[in-house]
Amino acid sequence: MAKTKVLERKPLSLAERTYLPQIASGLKTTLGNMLKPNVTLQYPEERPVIPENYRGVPTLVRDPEGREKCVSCQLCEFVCPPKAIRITPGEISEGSDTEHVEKAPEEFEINMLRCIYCGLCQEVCPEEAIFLQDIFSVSGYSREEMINKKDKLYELGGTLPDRHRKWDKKKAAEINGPAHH
Amino acid sequence: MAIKEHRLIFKNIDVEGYTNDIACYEKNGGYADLKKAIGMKPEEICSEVMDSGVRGRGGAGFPAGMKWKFLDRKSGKPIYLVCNADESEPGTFKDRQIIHKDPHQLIEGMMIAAYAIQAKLAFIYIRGEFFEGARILERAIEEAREKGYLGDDILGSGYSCDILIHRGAGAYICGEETGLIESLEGKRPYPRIKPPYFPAALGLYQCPTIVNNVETLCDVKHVVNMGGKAFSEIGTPGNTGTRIWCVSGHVQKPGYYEFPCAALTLGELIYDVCGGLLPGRSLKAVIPGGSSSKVLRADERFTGKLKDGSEFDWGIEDIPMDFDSLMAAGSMSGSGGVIVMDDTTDMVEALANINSFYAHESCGQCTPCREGVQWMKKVTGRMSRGEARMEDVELLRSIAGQIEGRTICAFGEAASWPVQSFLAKFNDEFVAKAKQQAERNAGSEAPQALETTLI
Amino acid sequence: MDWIPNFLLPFFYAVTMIVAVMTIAGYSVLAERKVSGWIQHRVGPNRTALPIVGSIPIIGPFLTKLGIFQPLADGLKFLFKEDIMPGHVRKGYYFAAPIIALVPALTTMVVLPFGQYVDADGVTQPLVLANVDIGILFILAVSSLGVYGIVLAGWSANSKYPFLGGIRSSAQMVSYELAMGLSILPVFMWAAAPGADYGLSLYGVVRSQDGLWLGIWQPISAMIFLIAVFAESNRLPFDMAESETDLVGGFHTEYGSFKFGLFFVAEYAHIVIGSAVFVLLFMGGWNFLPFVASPWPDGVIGAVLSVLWFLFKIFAMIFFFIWVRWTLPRFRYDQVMRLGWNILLPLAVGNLIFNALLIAIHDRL
Amino acid sequence: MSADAKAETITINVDGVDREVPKGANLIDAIEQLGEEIPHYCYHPKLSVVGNCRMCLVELGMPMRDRATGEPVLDDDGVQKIGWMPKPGIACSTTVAPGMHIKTKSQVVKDCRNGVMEFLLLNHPLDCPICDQAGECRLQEFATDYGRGYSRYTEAKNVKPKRTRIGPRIMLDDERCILCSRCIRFSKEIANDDVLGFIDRGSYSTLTTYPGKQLENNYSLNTVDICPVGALTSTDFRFKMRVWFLKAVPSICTESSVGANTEVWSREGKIYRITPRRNDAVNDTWMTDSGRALYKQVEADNRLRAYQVDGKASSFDAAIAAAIAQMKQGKTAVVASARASLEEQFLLSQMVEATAAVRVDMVSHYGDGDHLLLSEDRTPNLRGALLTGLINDLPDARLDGLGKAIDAGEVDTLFVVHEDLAAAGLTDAQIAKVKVIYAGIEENSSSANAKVSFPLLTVFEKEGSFVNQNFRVQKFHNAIPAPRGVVYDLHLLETLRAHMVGESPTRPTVPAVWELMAQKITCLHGLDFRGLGDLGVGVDAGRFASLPFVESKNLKHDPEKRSKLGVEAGATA
Repeated sequence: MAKTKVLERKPLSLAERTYLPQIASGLKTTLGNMLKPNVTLQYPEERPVIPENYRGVPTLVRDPEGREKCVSCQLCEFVCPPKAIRITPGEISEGSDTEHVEKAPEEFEINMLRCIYCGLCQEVCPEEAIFLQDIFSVSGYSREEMINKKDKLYELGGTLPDRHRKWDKKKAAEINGPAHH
Repeated sequence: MAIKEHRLIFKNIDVEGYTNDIACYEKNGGYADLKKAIGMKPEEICSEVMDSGVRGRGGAGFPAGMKWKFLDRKSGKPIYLVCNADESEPGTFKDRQIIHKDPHQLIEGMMIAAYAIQAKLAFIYIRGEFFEGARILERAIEEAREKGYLGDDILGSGYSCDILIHRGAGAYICGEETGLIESLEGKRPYPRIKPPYFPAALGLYQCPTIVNNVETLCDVKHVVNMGGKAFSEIGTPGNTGTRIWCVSGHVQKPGYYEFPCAALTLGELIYDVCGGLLPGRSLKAVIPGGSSSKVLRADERFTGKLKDGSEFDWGIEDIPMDFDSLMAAGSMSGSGGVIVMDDTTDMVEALANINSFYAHESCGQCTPCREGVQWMKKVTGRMSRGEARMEDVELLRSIAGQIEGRTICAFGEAASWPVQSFLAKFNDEFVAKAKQQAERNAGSEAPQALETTLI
Repeated sequence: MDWIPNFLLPFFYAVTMIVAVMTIAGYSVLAERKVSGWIQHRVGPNRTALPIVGSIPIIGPFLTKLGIFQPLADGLKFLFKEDIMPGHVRKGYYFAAPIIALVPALTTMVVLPFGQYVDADGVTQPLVLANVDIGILFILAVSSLGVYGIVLAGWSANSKYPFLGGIRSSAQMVSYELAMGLSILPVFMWAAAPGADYGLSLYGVVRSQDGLWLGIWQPISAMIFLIAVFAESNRLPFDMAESETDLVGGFHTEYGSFKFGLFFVAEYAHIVIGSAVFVLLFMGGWNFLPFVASPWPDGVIGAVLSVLWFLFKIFAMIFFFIWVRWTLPRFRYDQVMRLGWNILLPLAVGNLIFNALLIAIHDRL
Repeated sequence: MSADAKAETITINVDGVDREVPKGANLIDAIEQLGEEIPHYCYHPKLSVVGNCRMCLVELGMPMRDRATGEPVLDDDGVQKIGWMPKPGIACSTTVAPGMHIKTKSQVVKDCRNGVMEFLLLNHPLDCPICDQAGECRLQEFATDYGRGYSRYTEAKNVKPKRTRIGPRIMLDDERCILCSRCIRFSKEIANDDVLGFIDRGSYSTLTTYPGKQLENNYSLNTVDICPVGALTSTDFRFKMRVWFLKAVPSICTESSVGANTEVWSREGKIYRITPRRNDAVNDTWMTDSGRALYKQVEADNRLRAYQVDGKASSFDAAIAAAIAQMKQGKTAVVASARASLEEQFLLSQMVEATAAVRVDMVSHYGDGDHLLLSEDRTPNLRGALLTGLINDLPDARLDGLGKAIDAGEVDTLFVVHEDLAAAGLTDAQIAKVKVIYAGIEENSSSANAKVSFPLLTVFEKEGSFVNQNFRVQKFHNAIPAPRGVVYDLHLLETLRAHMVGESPTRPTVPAVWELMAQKITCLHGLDFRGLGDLGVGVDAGRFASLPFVESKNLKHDPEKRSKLGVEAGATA
């Protein structure tokens, strides 16, 4: 049984029972607050400082050479809790510059009406192609408009530095040929 | 030269005026033993060989008589004899001498063995690089066939057997019994899994097959010549007959020397027979049985118990040169290729050299050898290029441990034993090198460990 | 041709008055939003700009920042929003309710004096549409009609939350009406002493506060009246009728667009009228300061100054309304009832008796 | 598993626990039957053993016996000592032996697996994001179990050819290949098309085809299935969808009377691929490439999608009414199909009764067999038609008999299921002479001339069962939803039957039809739909033994044994 301890309440004094002094002090507090400076931002003109690792709108990024990084592995589609991502995988045709990557999304859609900004897609992406960046306001006049297509996603995402350059290494190895013996 | 060579197989070799044609061979008593053998029952020859205790000269040292005994004679399938002349172990060059200088001795030995096991057909699987050897053998076989020593109805006995020469395409792994058989069948020389593919039961074309080394087969001729009992009296019990030691490396007089087993110690071989090291040099290490055997360090003591119960305490120069003593010292006599290294040798470079040989020769069939040996080569190669990291020594040890005993054939051991023994015996040298290089490369763009994560 | 002063002029005055009150109501909405913002460290409306005025350099942006044009925009919005009518409401009452809510609020201003004019003869005249002698009774009577609008709105909406809001509102109105009425009796007992020119006239009350303000002389009455005005105008901490945390939107849950706007305006009109009455009764009306003679000169200028001063006091009261809103939390309903019946009513009665005794003693002396 | 194999079990000791395993089984298979798994790559139950991946290393031991006397060697506690082999051995080349002891969880075994795993991953590219195998990749699976989580390998990985087209349907990525040689062995041993092999040596070993040849036999896609990694991928399925989105539904291949067991992989009503399902009595683990492409009929251009009356789209009810009105005029002949399921054929036979049909015909579809998994009879259910009594003899390729009957005016109305009348030998004049009611999947000459057309469903859109060349009844399931507005075939047939006899139609389910069938068809006594199981049940078909079936000997079918069919069927049940 839970132990209970009854606390004796201090009886209120007459002045306290009228509540008037309290009201007065409350009024003082609010008035004091009124005279303090504002904390708000004038939003469209003033922009908040977005912290790093902020989880804004998910976007697709390109590598420093402007190539698309996504290889449409569909892991984000798989992991996405609200099923906001929809990918149609496609093949990079032979003879293209990025032929050795083989795979790229034909269609890539993120439904911003469904997205919950959880960031799992970014976390799961093996190619570091999808990032939740600093865009925090999205709006549109129709549902269709709220579905970000591949072009839009790349436009929003821009280019991010790439530490790994995995595919460059691969290409270099292919050009230099097998290091036989 | 304090110790006299006892030449049995090499009796005529290097003798002035001795040529490799059949006339010369017959003049020196050649094919008499074949005639004698034809007069015997096959089982008698087998038991003579058993009595002689002759052990395989190819590397493993397995008693030849025992091997013949395992032969599956009841299957009704034809029996094949294969001579393994794919001599490719670094440091070994004895079979080539026999083939070049006394091919008929081999042919005679082979015919005796074929008769003993009642083989339908005999093959000589000769290393691809031995162009000349193959030519000589072909001529010799032709000569022998003309004389009726092989082919149909040998010497009127009613037994027929022919010898075919098969030239390998040049791969170390073809020296492995089952790999050799696969190659002989015309496939890639991928060693077979044992069980179930023991050659004595399921060998060439899934028929019972005996694969013997060139030297072993020559020994068979001498067993028949002198009788198994007499043969077994050469050397010590369990280590019978003579052995040809192919000494290479930093000695004054490298070459091949034939001695009875245990007739001399390693020290005597190096200093007395081969004239010692170059002036001003001291002994650092010896690989006593081809590159795949474990290295012996010059300044270590070898102690332990022999099979007969006697204890021993040897320096490197005291090790008797025979199968069991070298085994007891932690190495093996292998194919008899003694590689001597003096104090100018960089052990890291030496190991890198050995590793690149094995990486080049791995057949690629089973995973540990295919990937592991290549990796070891890359690590030691990096160390010798001056890009070592501190963890490389441990890494090498770990890789070798992951290969040993987990492969289809003995190649895994052959490749991992040198690494393990080099690291065990010269750990300080490896660690010092790694440390020195790691410190020098610190801060530079040297490859970092754990850079890549999987998936 | 006496229809001009008899008919047209009062009409003109009335329209002016309505425009003034409505404008003040509208701008008190802005004031509410602005002051709310300041108290919460925010800015408040500062975006709405008029096409031409807004683009005047310096002044335009300044006004825009003040949100001056915001009430206009709000009003337009209310006007032009789609007028949605839920299907389940009782239509006639539903339409009538907002009107009934607004009309009393506007009607009361008829008797509100808002300044004085000393004419050339030195005769002081009140500035008022109808200078009736029973001004305060008129106000008490008419302004309590406003509750019908709310009750009707709650009932006609045919939906449980509005209904609860309406019921609450009516109970609350009844509870505080008593204390309110009782609280101002002492004021008039003092102000309309026997022999005074005006009985229950608001002008008379103001006149009587030439020196001493009744708020100082009758603090208990002032306090009870103030609380009652809060309760009557459904302002926090007494906005039980709306109470969006427990009743969604209270009586106007089902209302939208202009009908809602009417309720909105009515509420602020109530605040304006309430403030005006309080200023008249307890804060000396357009008198300058307690114990200080009004410095208004004679003539039109003096009249304007008195009106402005009166307006200033009203604005101060409106500010006070807003200030209280962000200071005190909403009462629980039982607390509202307890305060009304158990505290304010006995207090008002006690105050009345006390003052009656005091007057009796004063008169004997 | 046959009954006598079940009887013969031996006891082996796995990780200290005695377990019963079938005698003569491979150790990996035996352990798998115990519900555990020894990881392996190169081993495949239907291929020869090479033991090259070294993933299945386990510790092996036998109870010790004295060499000389043969007496068991006992330890101090009187328990027979176990002679553990000094080195771990591969389970795949080991056959279970009585008393055998194995350790699958010891530290040594774990070390072995970790080591092999690390080696396998050394030169394996980080292609998982673009690799079609991801999700069903043995390398991924065992890497999570035995992998290190990071790589100690800092050197450059081997570079080998990628994206090599080694056949019309196969793409090869050599970097991913772990050289298990399953594909080589399959091509050689099963498909008899020895075109694959390794070139180069050691770590540089590369899988390739024989110069100038391609892996183009009709079984090439099986190499994709058995490839434990993503080295071999199907060009048809390549990059289409990740496997973890796909739902696999057991089905039966309709390509021929072999009736290969399959799995149909779909996502959101779209089929992406068909793979074989193991059934040792039918197809082992293989199927034909051509059978895998059959899903394309679902979205084929010539698919019949709507009910039609006189060539105009109409509602189901209207089409039924038109068909009934036509059939009630009498002299109806039925052209049944061996492509319909057993249940549909049964309901069709009921309908034949109800309409008092003048005659029932069927058309045969024969082609060349490949003596493996493509039989001469290209219909999946000819034997079903025999079982249900729709036909009593093997059909001809042409409807000559029907043609004569039409010429003689014996037939007014033709109810055709699936078949193309023109292709089956009826002349235009003959077709014009009768009113055709067509039910089928495709538009063809029958539908073009039909008075009423009913769209039918593909095998992927319904459930039911087929009877294969060995009289094995096998069921298939609904993989994807039927096209909008199209009713199940059974429902259509039942509605027609009921309207003919004036009953009110029910909506028959497959199990309900089976209840009826089991009563009416002797061969099916005692069976129900659920009881067929995933692998099907052989039925006694002795009374059809004398019919000259066209199938020649193939993987699991031997016409010589036909007389013994009944016995065999009993055993496999």
